[in-house]
Amino acid sequence: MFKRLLIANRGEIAVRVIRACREMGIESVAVYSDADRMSLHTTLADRAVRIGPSSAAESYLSISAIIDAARSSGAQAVHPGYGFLSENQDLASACVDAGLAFIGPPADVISTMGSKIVARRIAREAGAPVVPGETPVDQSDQAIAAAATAIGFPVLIKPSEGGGGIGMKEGHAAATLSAAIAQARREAIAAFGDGTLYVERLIAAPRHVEFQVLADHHGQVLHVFERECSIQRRHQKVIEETPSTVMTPQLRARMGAAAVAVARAAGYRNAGTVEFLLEGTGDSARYYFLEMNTRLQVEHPVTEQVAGLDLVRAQIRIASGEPLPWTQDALTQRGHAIEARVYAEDPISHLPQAGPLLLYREPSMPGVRIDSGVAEGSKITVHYDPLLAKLVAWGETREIARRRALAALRAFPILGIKTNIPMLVELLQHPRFVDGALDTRFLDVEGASLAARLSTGPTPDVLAVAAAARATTATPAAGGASRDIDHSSLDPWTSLRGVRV
Amino acid sequence: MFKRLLIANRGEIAVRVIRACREMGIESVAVYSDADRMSLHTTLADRAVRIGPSSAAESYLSISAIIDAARSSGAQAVHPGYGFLSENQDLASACVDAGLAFIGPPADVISTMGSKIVARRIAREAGAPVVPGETPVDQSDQAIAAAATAIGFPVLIKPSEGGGGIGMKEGHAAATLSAAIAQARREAIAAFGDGTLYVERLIAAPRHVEFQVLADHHGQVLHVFERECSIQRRHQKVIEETPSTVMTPQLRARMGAAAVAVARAAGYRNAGTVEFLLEGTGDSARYYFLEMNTRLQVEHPVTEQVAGLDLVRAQIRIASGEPLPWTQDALTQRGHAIEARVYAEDPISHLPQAGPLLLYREPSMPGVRIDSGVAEGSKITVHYDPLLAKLVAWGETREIARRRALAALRAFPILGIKTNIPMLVELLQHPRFVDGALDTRFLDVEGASLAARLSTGPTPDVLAVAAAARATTATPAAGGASRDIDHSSLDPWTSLRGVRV
Amino acid sequence: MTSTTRAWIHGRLFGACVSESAGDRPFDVVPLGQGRFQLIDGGRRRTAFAVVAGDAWVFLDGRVFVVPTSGQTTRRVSADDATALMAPMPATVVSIHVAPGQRVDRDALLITLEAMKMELPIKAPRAGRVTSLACHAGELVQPGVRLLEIDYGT
Amino acid sequence: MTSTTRAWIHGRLFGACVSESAGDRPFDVVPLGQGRFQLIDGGRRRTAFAVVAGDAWVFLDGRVFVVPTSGQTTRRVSADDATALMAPMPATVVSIHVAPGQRVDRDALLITLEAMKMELPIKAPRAGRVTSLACHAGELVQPGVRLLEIDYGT
Repeated sequence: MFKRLLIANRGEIAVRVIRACREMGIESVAVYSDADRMSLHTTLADRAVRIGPSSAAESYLSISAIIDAARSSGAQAVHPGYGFLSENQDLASACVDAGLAFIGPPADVISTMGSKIVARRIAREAGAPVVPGETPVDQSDQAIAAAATAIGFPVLIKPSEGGGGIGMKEGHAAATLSAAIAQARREAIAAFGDGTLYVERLIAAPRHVEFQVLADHHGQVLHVFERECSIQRRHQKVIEETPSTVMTPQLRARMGAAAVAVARAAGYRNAGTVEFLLEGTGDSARYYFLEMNTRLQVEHPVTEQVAGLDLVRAQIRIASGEPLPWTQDALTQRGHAIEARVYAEDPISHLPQAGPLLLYREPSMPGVRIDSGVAEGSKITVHYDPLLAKLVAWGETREIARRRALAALRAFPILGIKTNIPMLVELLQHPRFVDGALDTRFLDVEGASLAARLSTGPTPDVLAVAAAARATTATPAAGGASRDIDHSSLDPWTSLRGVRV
Repeated sequence: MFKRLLIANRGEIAVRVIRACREMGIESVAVYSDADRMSLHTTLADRAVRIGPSSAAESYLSISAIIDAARSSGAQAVHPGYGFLSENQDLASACVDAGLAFIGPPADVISTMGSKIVARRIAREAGAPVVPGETPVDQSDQAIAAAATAIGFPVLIKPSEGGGGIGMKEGHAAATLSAAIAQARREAIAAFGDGTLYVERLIAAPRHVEFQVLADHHGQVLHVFERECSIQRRHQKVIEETPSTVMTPQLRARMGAAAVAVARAAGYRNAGTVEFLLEGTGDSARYYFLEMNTRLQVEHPVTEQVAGLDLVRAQIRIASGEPLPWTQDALTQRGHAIEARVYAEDPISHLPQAGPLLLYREPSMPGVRIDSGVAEGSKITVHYDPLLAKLVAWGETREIARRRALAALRAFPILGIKTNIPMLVELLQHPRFVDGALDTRFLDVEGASLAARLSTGPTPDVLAVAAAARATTATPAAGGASRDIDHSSLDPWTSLRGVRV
Repeated sequence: MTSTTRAWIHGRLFGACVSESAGDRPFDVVPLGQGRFQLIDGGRRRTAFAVVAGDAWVFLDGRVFVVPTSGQTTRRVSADDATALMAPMPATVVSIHVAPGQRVDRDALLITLEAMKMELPIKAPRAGRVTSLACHAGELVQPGVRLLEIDYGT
Repeated sequence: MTSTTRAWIHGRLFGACVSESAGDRPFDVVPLGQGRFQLIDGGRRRTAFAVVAGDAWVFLDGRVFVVPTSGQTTRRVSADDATALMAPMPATVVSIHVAPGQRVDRDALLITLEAMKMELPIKAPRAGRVTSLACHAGELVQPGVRLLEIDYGT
């Protein structure tokens, strides 16, 4: 096992890996930019190395800075976390060149699965269904319309080289397709300098269901069940859960086997996730391979809570050459877990927020786990993504987990910057969420009604608390102890002393 | 299901029940003495009723005050927690008389199992072994010696009416027994006004292993596996865990069946615990019924973490008349859980401590659960027992759980009063604990060496932090934010400005 | 309708004008230290959290409110004409889509900012004419500073 | 041997005399707010917690130390002759086992107190003669107040 491990990341995932190292007796080395000089992950690690200025491009995205830090600190392994360089094959290669273990798949597998086209081919050859589609060789409007008709309407027309939803147009009939083709082509040229279009079947209201896989260096590949991540806004996941409310044992077995087959075909190692779109319900639901994420997912804790294992520990053990300690049959699901991502963002406008956490108190209650990268007094900056913490509630049933998540969010005060907690509280009570009737358009459809519920102003009880805070606290901004009333600061409240009401 | 439930207790267990109520949609009613006017349990409940002055005898031990509070608040059920009136049959009767559901067994069962002699008889008749022993009718020295010889040496001679270890004497051979008999008789008369002696076989180095049982009102009785609680000081448990390190599937099945048989024979309802002494290891280990606790145990969370269910929720559901939602075969154990009790006590002298929690920060990390009755700023008083919090670590294996508990205790700062955390940290690293080589005399034998490891003074690193605290914090006592240095308060540290070293 | 919200705080009764109807019983608010407050409303108890940093931030039942020092009106969540033309947070100007003198419709895209890996569009709150620009592409802009001026009257 | 412990605090170097050997490199102590401190010792980082309430309380690696204001000696854990005759906490006097004038051996039980459901024995730290009693059975006594006087010289 490694003696010292460097974490090439920041925030909650760096803290998560540091904690795993501590439990395993491995010394942890954090890296930090100037903005993170005293951030939680920097202060919690056993050692820490500065890797550059605040800009991510010059710090957390700098392969040379990461490798230098690993060398100078005497680390034997590098954990990339998620985001940043976690799916960058050059970091994986550079680690190997420097004699460091990269905690993830080999560089060529990252490269292979990073190409959507190659990944799709591998999946199809491994027997995993993909969304029917093609890039017509003949890119004339007629040929594209013919391809659409062959695939079957409705279809999605999108730039072949694209991503992020840009230039994606729906087509619902051959007769009305030419406008969509023209617009998609125009946007493809504008955004990517290439007007080549791809046509695929439009899955109207799919669920996002992904399978966690683990592969060791001894030939064992297994899956650790599914996660449903249909609640997302612009491809940013907000709520994840496991099991999926539409999963059946038979469907799970088929999809799990498909995920394992894809990982095997790709020569996968370590932890990864095979994402599917799921259409329909029950044993006959159709699933389509979407892509493979060659790293730990943000939402890995729901799997850990329900499967009763530690994925980060498993990653480190796999990377050190140990065989997986489980067989597929030994893995079981127990209960239900729901993760709510707490973002520093306005709950209505969804604009990211920066500022100090004047008050930040994590709820502590049975069945609730908080993975966080901040503490009271932390300053949230504009430099990195706005994820503050992940609240994971486990329960014997989905309904218990849901109520527990709700109770925990209502006991998770964060003041000083706005967070999406008020939106999460409404979301967890939405009738469709309660029923588990989810699809990836949930927030597109329901977002406005959720926001409307948040647009009311402070009620009298809130004003009473505000007045009490003003009246009693000398330095409340720092969460200090209450003091005697400063009678000079009672404005705007008027003393009604002697007036009984 | 109940609409409103009163919790006849305080501290962490009251908080635990309030949280369960909140998740179940039941309104919670706290009761409080004057000392607890703004304690955590009082402030967290939906409603709260004052039941008397700070003295427990006039508040938490007053049946009439509890019943009055339940009546005036419109509660439909009373949860007694543990300690206080939880095993008092008069509270159970008074609840029934007042038309309130008592969340526990019927009054007559409390009474029956509260008598050690009757409980022992019920256990024996139900087929559960008891420690061989008797109260000789002829109380002459000769008859007692004969009884001891018949039982088999070593024996324990103790007052028939006694308790709490008073007047207990060991006897190792018939020839040397008369001095022990005389001394035990003298102490029995002095302490209880009755010199009648009881002779039983001395179990030299037993483990304390108890089984959780659940019984509904529809005839189902099941057990939720064992807890080992051998780490105790003067019958006060300090560390509990499940599974027990000596348990085998075969032994568990036998002991579990014995626990269920005792509960059935007693007409038991709701959650209870059957305590055994365990002698030896492996399938052939011998177990002896000790007593039955007719209430929730302090250490119930280790069972919850490993069995994946909620015992407080189960208690409330049983009391409301619902059948148990599980069968014995559906219950499974997963992983290992260790509970460390955090007491307000000097870690060396074990004297209970009173004072303010100037700083109190619960660790938050995967696999760690904190059940607590206090918050930063709480004042610990002399009126009640010194349990502050329970730290429960779960892991895939015992070793992972142990390391996790250790990491969590090292990240659980409590300042302002002394706690036993430093002792727990040493205990969890003791080679015998690491090996699971436990018995109920563990702390008697190892306590001194643990204390010796704590008697060293502050090291230079600690002094450096103390100096920094003095130099930087205006109101650190309240955990306030750091301020600029107050240069007038730097004593005793001398500024070495300009001196590079 | 303007009425008075009343609360007992440290044994003294306080009142404040609020622009909605309040109950006829005062709240009891007990400071518990560390920014925790017990709010008692009739028999019902809740725990709130609050800090004062210029405005008062209050957390209650999973909602957060920013109560301005004036106390009598609450901060609007929707942007008004002035704040609509400011960066909501420190951000980088990616591109400017208008020029001085240009007429713009309501919701026209004026400026694109980037912060925290997200693009933030600055749109015209109402129709008008751009009179001046106060930023340039690539500039790091701070919240509270107007990025451009629009004359809505013409 | 007396030596100096040194630490960088807020960019200034401080030193204190301690009665054991200290390393030859100063610690770097960075206040993080809310009583949290980063302690950097060579390359190794640890998080400590501390508050000052007269004495400084410090939590580090699961141990707690009370560093008195004088800073140069640490509070002894074992009771000295004076504090041995005081209640360690507010407590009720259950019984008094000695009378003025009585000679007592070392460890003789003098007074039994009760607090938090536990009996607390007050024992003689050394042999001596009881000169006076300053409490009576049933009295609630406070810490820091001598319960009786013993003359150890006779």
